[in-house]
Amino acid sequence: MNRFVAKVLFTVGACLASGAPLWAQDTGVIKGKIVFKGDPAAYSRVEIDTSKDPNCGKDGKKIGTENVVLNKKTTPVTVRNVLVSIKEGLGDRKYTAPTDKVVLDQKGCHYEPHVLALMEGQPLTIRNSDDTNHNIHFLPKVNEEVNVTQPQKGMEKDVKLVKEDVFKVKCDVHPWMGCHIAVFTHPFFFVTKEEGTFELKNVPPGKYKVEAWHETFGTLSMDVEVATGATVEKDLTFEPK
Amino acid sequence: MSAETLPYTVHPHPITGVYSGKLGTWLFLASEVMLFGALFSSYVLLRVSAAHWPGHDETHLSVPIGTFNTLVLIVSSVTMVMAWASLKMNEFAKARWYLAATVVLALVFLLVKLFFEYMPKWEHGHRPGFSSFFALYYTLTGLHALHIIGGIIVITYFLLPGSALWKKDPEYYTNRIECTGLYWHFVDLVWIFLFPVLYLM
Amino acid sequence: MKFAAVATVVLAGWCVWASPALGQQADAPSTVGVTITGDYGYGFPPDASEHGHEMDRLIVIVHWFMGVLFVGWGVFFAYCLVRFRRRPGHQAGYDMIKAKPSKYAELGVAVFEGVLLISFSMPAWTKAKSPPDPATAVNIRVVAEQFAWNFHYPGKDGKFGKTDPKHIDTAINAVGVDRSGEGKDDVISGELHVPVGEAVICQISSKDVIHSFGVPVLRVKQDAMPGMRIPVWFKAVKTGTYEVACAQLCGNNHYKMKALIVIEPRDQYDAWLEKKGAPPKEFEEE
Amino acid sequence: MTAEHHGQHGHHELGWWRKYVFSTDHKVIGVQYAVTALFFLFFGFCLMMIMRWQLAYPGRPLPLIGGLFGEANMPGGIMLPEFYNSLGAMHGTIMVFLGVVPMVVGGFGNYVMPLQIGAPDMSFPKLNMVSYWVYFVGGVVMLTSFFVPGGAANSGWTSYAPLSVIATMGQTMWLLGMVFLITSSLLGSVNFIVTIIQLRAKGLTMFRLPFFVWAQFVTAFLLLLAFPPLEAAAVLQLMDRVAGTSFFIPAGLVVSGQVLPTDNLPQTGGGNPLLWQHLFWFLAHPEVYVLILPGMGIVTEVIANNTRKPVWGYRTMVYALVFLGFMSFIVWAHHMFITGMGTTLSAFFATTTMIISIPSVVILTALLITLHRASIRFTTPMLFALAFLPMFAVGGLTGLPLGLPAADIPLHDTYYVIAHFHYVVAPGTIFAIFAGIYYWFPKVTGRTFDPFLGKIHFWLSLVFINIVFAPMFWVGMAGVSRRLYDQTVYAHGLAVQPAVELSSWAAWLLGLAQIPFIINFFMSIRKGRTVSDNPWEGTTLEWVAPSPPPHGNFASVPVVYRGPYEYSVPGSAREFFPQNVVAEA
Repeated sequence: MNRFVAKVLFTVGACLASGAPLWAQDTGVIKGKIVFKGDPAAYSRVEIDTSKDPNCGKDGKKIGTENVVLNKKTTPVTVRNVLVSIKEGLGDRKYTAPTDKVVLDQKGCHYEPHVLALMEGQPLTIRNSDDTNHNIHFLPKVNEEVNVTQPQKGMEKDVKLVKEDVFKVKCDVHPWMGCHIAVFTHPFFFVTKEEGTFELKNVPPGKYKVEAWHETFGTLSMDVEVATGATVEKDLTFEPK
Repeated sequence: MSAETLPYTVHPHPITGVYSGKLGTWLFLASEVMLFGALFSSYVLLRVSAAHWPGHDETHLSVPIGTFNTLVLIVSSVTMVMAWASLKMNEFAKARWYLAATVVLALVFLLVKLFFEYMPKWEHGHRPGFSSFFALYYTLTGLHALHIIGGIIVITYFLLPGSALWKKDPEYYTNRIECTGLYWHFVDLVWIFLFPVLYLM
Repeated sequence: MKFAAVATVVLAGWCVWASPALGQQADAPSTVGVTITGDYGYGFPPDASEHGHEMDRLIVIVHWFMGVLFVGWGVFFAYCLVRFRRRPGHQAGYDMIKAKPSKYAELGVAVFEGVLLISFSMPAWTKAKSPPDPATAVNIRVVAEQFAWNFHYPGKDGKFGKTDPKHIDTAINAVGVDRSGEGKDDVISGELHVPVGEAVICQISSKDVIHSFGVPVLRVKQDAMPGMRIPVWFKAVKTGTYEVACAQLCGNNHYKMKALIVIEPRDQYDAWLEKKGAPPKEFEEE
Repeated sequence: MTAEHHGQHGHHELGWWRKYVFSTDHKVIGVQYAVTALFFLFFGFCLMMIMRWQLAYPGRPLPLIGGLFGEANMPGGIMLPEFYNSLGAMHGTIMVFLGVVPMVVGGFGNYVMPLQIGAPDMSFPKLNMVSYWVYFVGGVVMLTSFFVPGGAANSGWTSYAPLSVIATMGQTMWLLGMVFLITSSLLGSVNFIVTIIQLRAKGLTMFRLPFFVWAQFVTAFLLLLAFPPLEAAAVLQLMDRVAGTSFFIPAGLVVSGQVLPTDNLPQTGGGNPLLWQHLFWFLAHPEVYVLILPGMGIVTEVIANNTRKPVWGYRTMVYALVFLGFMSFIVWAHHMFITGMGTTLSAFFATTTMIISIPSVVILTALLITLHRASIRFTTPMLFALAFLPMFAVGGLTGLPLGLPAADIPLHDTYYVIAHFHYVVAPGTIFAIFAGIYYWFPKVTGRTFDPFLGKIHFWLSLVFINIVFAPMFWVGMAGVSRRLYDQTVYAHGLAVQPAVELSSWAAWLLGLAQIPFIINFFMSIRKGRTVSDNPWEGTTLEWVAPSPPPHGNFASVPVVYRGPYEYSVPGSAREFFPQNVVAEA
């Protein structure tokens, strides 16, 4: 009996996680954008001095600060690299991690992506695409600390993160290099891109608390009710003092 | 070969005038002096280089309890000497009582340290990580406590199973008690230094 | 038994023969677009400092002294091995020879060591340890961290701003200088630029573990002690681009804890400082 | 000492365990020490040979065995810097604390010293057994540390705080291991001193002691008094790592962008990283003499025996030895010249350093002059002993520029330092160890080794070990720091890279050069020709005992009538007088 339930949950989880179409109509979508209210000029990005390591930016590509990245082209101004996820309301549903690899790339002495979200146990690969050495230093709160060197171009390291967590990653060789990794127990998370919008697909019907996290602006949250097949559209606004 | 068949384990060496065990104990104590010496000099260095050193009002170390423990240890030294003396006078039964007394006193010292010093401090959040003072306090007194425990083990051994040696070779047994005594006095001496350094200065 | 000996010799021979096969030269350092000034080899590295030659001279003298002693001993040693080898009809002598020479030799060693210490080492050391008046020198704070060097210049006002860990921004403010007040014009760089021919005082400190500020071409080496700020000073006399190396094991990437030191004429130095001092460029993605 | 002390020949036989494993016989324990130490010496040597690949060919995959070390250490056979640091730290630790010291003190000291003073055993046989097994446990802890997450200790054998305090778990294992090793050495040294003072045979006055015993005596005092401070330091560092104290961590450290959480720092300003260095070097400098003095002792024995004449200036040598031991306690800070030391302090330590070089020169000169008017037998042990002299001379002399503060600034922490102390310890002490092994092999096994293989071993070792270390002087002069995973990232490093490559090849060949020794060792134990009690025609007491000496050592209590090295006494029929032979009128 229990094994049967488990099987069912497993299938459900698998389908949800992979957004299987046959379930799609039984689930809803939460979408919206992350709006910034305030003076964008106060949060302009600046160029980073990489003269420490001449190998950095030898292709002439400059890199800038990323603690706040706004999309000034759009109106209203939206925020990039915001992590939107379902905080509460999923109950004790269990989801299995997708098996496709997530890659944290070190390119031009800069992490890509800047905010990386994945599920517990989902395979994560750290790659060094630079012609210099990097030192990946995870500073997790609950997961195991990772502090490894990749002295050569093309080196890869596989890491498994098994506990729900949001933490900073730093390169000890290039102090300016930093990014964030978020680990979830469920597949309902999204990191905003250039256009600053988010979309959580295949959300089962129900009441949820959705949270938006930004490394500088902190967290916002909103309550959302999802009906079968419906698409809820709701924005979140950061108003830094 | 067993220790008994070696020369000068029991009788003193004609030239050096001591039996091997005693000499060995003295040398061991010399190294102990270096050990605690190093720790005390660390104390001095840290205290000198510290921006602020917690005064007595901040450390809340209880002088009465410290004094009590000091007395306990001093008395235990006396009983230890008495044990050896009565062995010299061939009064084995008496010696055992004195040894027992020493063990009891040592236990009293440890219990007082644990229940009236360590635990309350710990609850107050005065843990090793709280300040350099408490770091030193726990390290020094902890190491000293370990020495006390070692002493208790040795004395208990001679009190119970080891006492069989008395029947085989009383003089040898007496020597061993003497060496244990030397060690025990040293442990007390360390405390005599620790007490003012930690509680009074 | 003999077999083993032969086998060893053969194996050894094979390795020597095979060595060129495996022994291709390692890849050159991947420092792009930078050429390090001066030619380096098996002697001392180039000397770009005013005081360096004193140390070099001392080292050379010591080695002559060592050489003389060693050769002296060696000759006597070899002579004895040949002259006093065991052979038929040769008997070892029992009674001690009166070796006055050895006494003199030992005395000589002692005296010469004294001379080296007092008249060569101590003056150089004292000089290295007594920096000039900061008012008359270029003042730079060198802040080491795993695994990078940060160089903190006081800026136009010649005053360092207050630094505090809480101001640290790993991307643009590695030393955590307070930008309000005296810190606003401070310059933080990953490269060390110094004017040629002027006394430079570097205040060495560390954010985390012990590092060591070693500049071979300047004959300068000073541990960076966390919790301390230790001055070293030098006067560079040759312009060029050289390397700063961490000389104290400081963790995984110790080997790559390297910075460039650029010794340049005053005007270029000022120009560079001006450029660095300018507010950071706005960054726009292309 | 009366007859019943020697009654044990009639004793009932002990069981196998008591006889060979938990034995209290100083000879068995000595052999246990020696074998374990030889294993560790070989192991430490292997670590270094792996490092040499990365040094010679930075970032190139290690051929053949590269895959065996796991993805965490050598992904695709390419060594990672953290693994390189582990290898470096453990090479130093193992060679010093698990290899050389247990070999020269635990091995030779335990086996030979009681024999040379005509004692039936050590003063405290049970304690002796305990110190071996404590050492053994310490060794096991060190080895297991390779398998904990993050690998073995990687902060160098000097374990400088705060790096070691924030290091991976291997460091904790290292500290635990050290506590065991230190305890073992302390127990051992007490035992040695008491034995030498109490158990000397009748007539064996202090100035009739063989020089080797004197060396052991002084060494024991160094261990006894220098090790406790390191034990204290280890305890403090353990507290820092485990109990959240901060003895060695100053206030407000920022490690990889994060302020290091240490509760106490606002209150007291935290600890002092220099405290560790002082405590460490207070041990580690005497430790250097712990490494070399017994070596000198062995060499002196071998030279006296093979020159067939008394050593020159025996008393002078003894005084020099004692002086050396004493001085070694007040030179430690010459390892710390560039930590920001002031003029006065550096002047003091530079002076003491210059002074301490004199007694070494005296001993070396005495040994050289001993060769004068000798009748030198070029036996295998003698070859190693002779090679020791110039090798130790190089090592000692190159200490001078490092001892002069001004010269130390460019040379500090460069390969020059590596070459310097390796010349003292590798062709120095290690050669002395080989000399000792070959010299006392017949005594221990009752059989001879094969002299031909012995000579092959000697010549190959001599050549290759010099090709390993000599180039490092030039690499150091060029300013290349030690402990660099890849020196070619620096212009001055790349320029001298060929020398590094040469060193590596010599190191691997040196490894091969040990094959004849290993074969010789094991084959001679089983097949070697059996020998008399005194194959070298030696005068010291160990040659009076049967080979191998039985339980209790001597058939009859030896009584000593003369000094240790009575060879070629004029106007006498016999060429040598064992110490226990009554002079014929």
